[in-house]
Amino acid sequence: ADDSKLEELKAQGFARVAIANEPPYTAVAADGKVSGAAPDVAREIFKRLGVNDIVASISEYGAMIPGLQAGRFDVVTAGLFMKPERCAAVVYSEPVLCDAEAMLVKKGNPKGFKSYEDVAKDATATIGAPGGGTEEKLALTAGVPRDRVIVVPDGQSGLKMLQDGRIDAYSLPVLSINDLVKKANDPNLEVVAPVVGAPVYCDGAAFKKGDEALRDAYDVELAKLKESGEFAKIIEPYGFSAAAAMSTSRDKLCSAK
Amino acid sequence: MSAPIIKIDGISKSFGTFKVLDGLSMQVMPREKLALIGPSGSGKTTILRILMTLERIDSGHIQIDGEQLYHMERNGQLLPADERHLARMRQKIGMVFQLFNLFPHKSVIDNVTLAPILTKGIPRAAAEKRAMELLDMVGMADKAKAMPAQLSGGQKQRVAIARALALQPRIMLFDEVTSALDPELVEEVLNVLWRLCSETDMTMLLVTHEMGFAHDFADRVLFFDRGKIVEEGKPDEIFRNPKQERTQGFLKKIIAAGHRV
Amino acid sequence: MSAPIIKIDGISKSFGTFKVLDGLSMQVMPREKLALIGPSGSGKTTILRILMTLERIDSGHIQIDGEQLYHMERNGQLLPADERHLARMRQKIGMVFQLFNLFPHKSVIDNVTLAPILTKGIPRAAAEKRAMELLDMVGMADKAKAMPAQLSGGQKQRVAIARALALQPRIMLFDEVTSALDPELVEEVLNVLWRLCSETDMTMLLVTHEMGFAHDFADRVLFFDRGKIVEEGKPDEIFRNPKQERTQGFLKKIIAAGHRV
Amino acid sequence: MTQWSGYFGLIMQGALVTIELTLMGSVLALIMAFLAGLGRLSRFFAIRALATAYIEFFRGTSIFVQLFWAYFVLPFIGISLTPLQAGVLALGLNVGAYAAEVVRGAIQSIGREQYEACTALNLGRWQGMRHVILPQALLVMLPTFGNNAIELLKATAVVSLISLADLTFQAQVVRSQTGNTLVPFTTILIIYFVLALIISWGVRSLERRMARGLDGVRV
Amino acid sequence: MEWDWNFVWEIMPTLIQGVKITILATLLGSVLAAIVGLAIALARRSPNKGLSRTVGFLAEFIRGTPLLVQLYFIFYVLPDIGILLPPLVAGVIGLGLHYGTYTAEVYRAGIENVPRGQWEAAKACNLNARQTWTHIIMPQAIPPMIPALANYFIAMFKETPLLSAITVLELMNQAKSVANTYYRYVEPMTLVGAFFLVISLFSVVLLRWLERRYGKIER
Ligand SMILES: Nc1ncnc2c1ncn2[C@@H]1O[C@H](COP(=O)(O)OP(=O)(O)OP(=O)(O)O)[C@@H](O)[C@H]1O
Ligand SMILES: Nc1ncnc2c1ncn2[C@@H]1O[C@H](COP(=O)(O)OP(=O)(O)OP(=O)(O)O)[C@@H](O)[C@H]1O
Ligand SMILES: [Mg+2]
Ligand SMILES: [Mg+2]
Repeated sequence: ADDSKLEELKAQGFARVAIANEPPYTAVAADGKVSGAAPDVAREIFKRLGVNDIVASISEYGAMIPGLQAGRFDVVTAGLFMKPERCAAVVYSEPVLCDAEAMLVKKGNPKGFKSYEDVAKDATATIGAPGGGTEEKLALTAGVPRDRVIVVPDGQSGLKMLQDGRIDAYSLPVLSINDLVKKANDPNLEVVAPVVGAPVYCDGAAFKKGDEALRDAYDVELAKLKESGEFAKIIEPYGFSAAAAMSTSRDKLCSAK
Repeated sequence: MSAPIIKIDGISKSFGTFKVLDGLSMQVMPREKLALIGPSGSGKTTILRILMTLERIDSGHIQIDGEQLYHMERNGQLLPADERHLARMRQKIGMVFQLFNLFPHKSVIDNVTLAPILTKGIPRAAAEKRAMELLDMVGMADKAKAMPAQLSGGQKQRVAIARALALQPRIMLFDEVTSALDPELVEEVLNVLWRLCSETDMTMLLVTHEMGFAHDFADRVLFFDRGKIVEEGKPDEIFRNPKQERTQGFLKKIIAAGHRV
Repeated sequence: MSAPIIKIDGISKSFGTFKVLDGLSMQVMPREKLALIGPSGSGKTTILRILMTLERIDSGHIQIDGEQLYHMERNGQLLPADERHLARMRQKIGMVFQLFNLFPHKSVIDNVTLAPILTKGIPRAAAEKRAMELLDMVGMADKAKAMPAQLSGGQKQRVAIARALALQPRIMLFDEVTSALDPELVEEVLNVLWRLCSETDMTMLLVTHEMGFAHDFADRVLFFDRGKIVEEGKPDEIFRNPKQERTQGFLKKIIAAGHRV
Repeated sequence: MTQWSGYFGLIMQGALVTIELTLMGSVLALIMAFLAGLGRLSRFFAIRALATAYIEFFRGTSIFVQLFWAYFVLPFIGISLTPLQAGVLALGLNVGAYAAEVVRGAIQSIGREQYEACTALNLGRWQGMRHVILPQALLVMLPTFGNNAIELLKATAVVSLISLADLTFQAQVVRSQTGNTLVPFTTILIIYFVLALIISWGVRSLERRMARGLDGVRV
Repeated sequence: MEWDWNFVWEIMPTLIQGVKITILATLLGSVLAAIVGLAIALARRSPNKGLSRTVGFLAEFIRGTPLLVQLYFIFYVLPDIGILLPPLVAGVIGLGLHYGTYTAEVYRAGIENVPRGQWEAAKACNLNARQTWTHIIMPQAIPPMIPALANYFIAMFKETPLLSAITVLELMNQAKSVANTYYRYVEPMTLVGAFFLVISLFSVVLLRWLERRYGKIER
């Protein structure tokens, strides 16, 4: 019964993939075609597994794991970083995209933020982060009270809120922040990267519990891809480092405290 | 002498705590033309509505044409009538309302043919032929295609009469069929009633405030007050020589208010 | 002989393309009781509404008590009346409506006192005393605390009359004040009108279908048709011996419809 | 900024999804409205209770909760719907509950005298309903149905929250891809408004056609 | 996925935080909608054609487009022209404006439902415009409006989850946040649904009472 999921996907001809609306992890071209580092890797691996195509649907971070559990997607490839709680909720492939955390602040970093703890210490400071994302949890664990962690629906909203002075910092992975800043083209912004004390995270393709066989097959192809150097060719144009992904492993990330 | 076509036996009817009819009995003979008069609120409309099964009675019995109206016999027992029994009894009775109650979304001819087609399964062509005859009789043949909204009150009422006649009931009930009309339009409808009255052998019950018409039209007049028959008799007796004080008072008021008797 | 209290001079009034009044002229003397009769749609209501300033006129002039109603003089020029001028003129005129138009959220006595208190600044106590006299006159003193919804049609109409009288207008307009009432209730209101007519020296204009009443009540009767005065004269002349064919036809129809003349 | 035309295409795709949702949702809502509206007038207690429960439940819980439920919770009891199905289901059932009250109100607004005329003409219950009451009630319902359809159109924006690529969702995508907020949002506001205008225009002309003859000139 | 009561109790305090914001937003939104509606209704009655047409068009536009998109607009676009509103304020303004276009209709209908005869009787009694409004029209127009207004306020209450899109931590947002933290959707969403249902059922009772108390004026 273990291989049945892959057979199912093959028969169906495509895999349903959840992605986030967050460049450069994912990108939607003007013609509506989905690209970006995560879907590109997934597309390649599924092709090698004999599943010709992926059908990507954009989803909120918070909705990804429930959606996976509810059988809405076959896999999440969205920059959903591996963390012990998540490893308990889903089954991950080996690491794919790695990134450190960054904070977007006003020019000159007026409040001098270096870490989430700095935000916690300043009683008037607010920080924006995606709901259900890693950054929200990091901020909360660092001691920022709930009412100063603003749940922001997406990157553009976060950027806008920072520009408008509604929040003092907006936190996302480094590459996401860089992409935002590039598009915004606003000289009054500054990136703090990486955030001190925040670990480097890697995401992996996340599968539903019970789909371990599919995950194992995925890992095999992912390893081949990494070895052949094609992996780097796919992700590096987006700014990600292949070396970082290859220097760590799922076991390490999932057992990190 | 033949048997009465309507036989009302000690019926009572209350609305909430208000007793409208209290043990009323009366009989109507086939082909009789009966006028019901009396002050407002005396229960005239209620009687017609009960005969049309628009209201239930609380107690008593009604026989139409020898059959129980609100009861039916099953294995020798008298049970409350079910909808099927009522529907069958209703075939014998037609009613024309004070406010016409035409179907506003149907043309004149469709108003007249709807019930025959649906309830008697008469083919449309035959139903329309018959409807045109009836509309002709009430002087409305040229308006067959008109919608009710395009008619005057008197015209509407004449269509309503044709509609009720289309089902060929043995008994026709008319409830103040002229009182919602402008004085000038009343005449149209009264003319139709005159013809009907002289040309058919239907039994007719007519509630009216038109004392002059009641006088000339009716074989017998019933004067009602508070759900009771106070006086009854030939029109001449009632209008020229009322015996009861209540009747005298009523007629005097009506005259004072400008109505001709 | 004194000057007319109402002087209507060639007024015209259209609704859309439909001309209701076309160059109508007429005069009313102080203390005169005038009955306006005529078929439905002939413009009777419209005249009263124009006098009450509920409709504007398109052209012509109206003088009330020697003063222009719809115009006012400023530095020798005749300008269209402004709201202040109209309000002042309205003090001379009261109107009773066919459908009573009582204020449903106010008790009977409040209906009567509202306008005197608000528009004339009469203290409440004095206003209520006077209101009770008026209600007594119309036989409604015992219902002073009732709400309009608790009254019968005839009672409502009597309150409406008291309300109009409370402002002590010099001219009273009555628009078919009995036609919305049941025949038996008509009497109540006609009785009040009789008293009013004999006891006050107000000028009264009355639109009515009660020919008998118009006959006995009016000093003069105007017969209208299509916005024109077809015939006018003493009640006896008009009702017993109408000269115009149109008047004859109208009266015949009314009689046929069961109304006494 | 040469890509605007491409992104505009994306928004038009979203508009198609929105129209699709509105149409299918309206059909479902219409069916539910008549089922539940007539159900509430039924002679049978069980049917009345069922219809009332449906109406109160779907009017009572917010459309959001219904949507999230249809999308995230139903799969746990074995019913897995595509986002489109979940959207149509939630919108249709929700708006249907409101429209059911419109159906009931319209039927009840037809005067008692029309029912009595039916009885006097010996029409059966269903015959009277079918030929006399409903045709008149339909005209009463129509304007409110138009408003309901516009409510439904507006509610489709909510489905963007369950990742259905409707107008609002596509505007969000365009916004994060281009970094521009004003243009995509203004565009979709106008598109929504035009769609709403089309609905109300359609309903009005339907109404005019149906009302023909009902208030003709008195001759 | 099973229902977990322990989890329910654990998240209850957080959800109650959200309930408070939800109720606050509804109350403030209702007050604003009542005022905005009156302003729109009066502007539309204005003899100044320019004013009444412009306001009429704007109201139509707001009513024809989704509240969600309007909220995005108020929150993310207005700052570009220097209007920076805190999330809750932006939300309340969105709700107030949107529902103001509905309450305007209620006011209009309420005023128009006072029979023409009442205006005429007031004139025949020689009351001036202000006296007519305060003593005759308003006392008759307002009571029947109350149930209709309450109806819209309840509808608004059910739309407050939209405020989550502009970072207001109302009930729905709290529930999502909880769900995201624990990766459990069933309990929080069901609780939110139950909460809305309970309040709605109460409000139905309240509405029926209001309708009985104020719905009809006896004439
Ligand atoms: N559905 C009802 N509910 C309560 N009371 C009613 C109802 N129908 C009639 N009544 C009351 O019953 C009494 C008799 O009414 P009915 O209509 O039979 O009188 P009527 O003789 O026809 O009077 P009218 O000449 O005014 O038509 C009246 O007092 C009336 O108020
Ligand atoms: N507001 C209005 N708009 C259009 N037409 C009107 C309006 N008011 C009155 N009319 C028309 O003006 C004509 C005269 O109306 P008016 O009410 O003065 O007649 P009337 O003599 O009082 O008739 P009735 O005896 O039926 O009351 C009628 O044809 C009527 O349809
Ligand atoms: Mg009656
Ligand atoms: Mg008139």
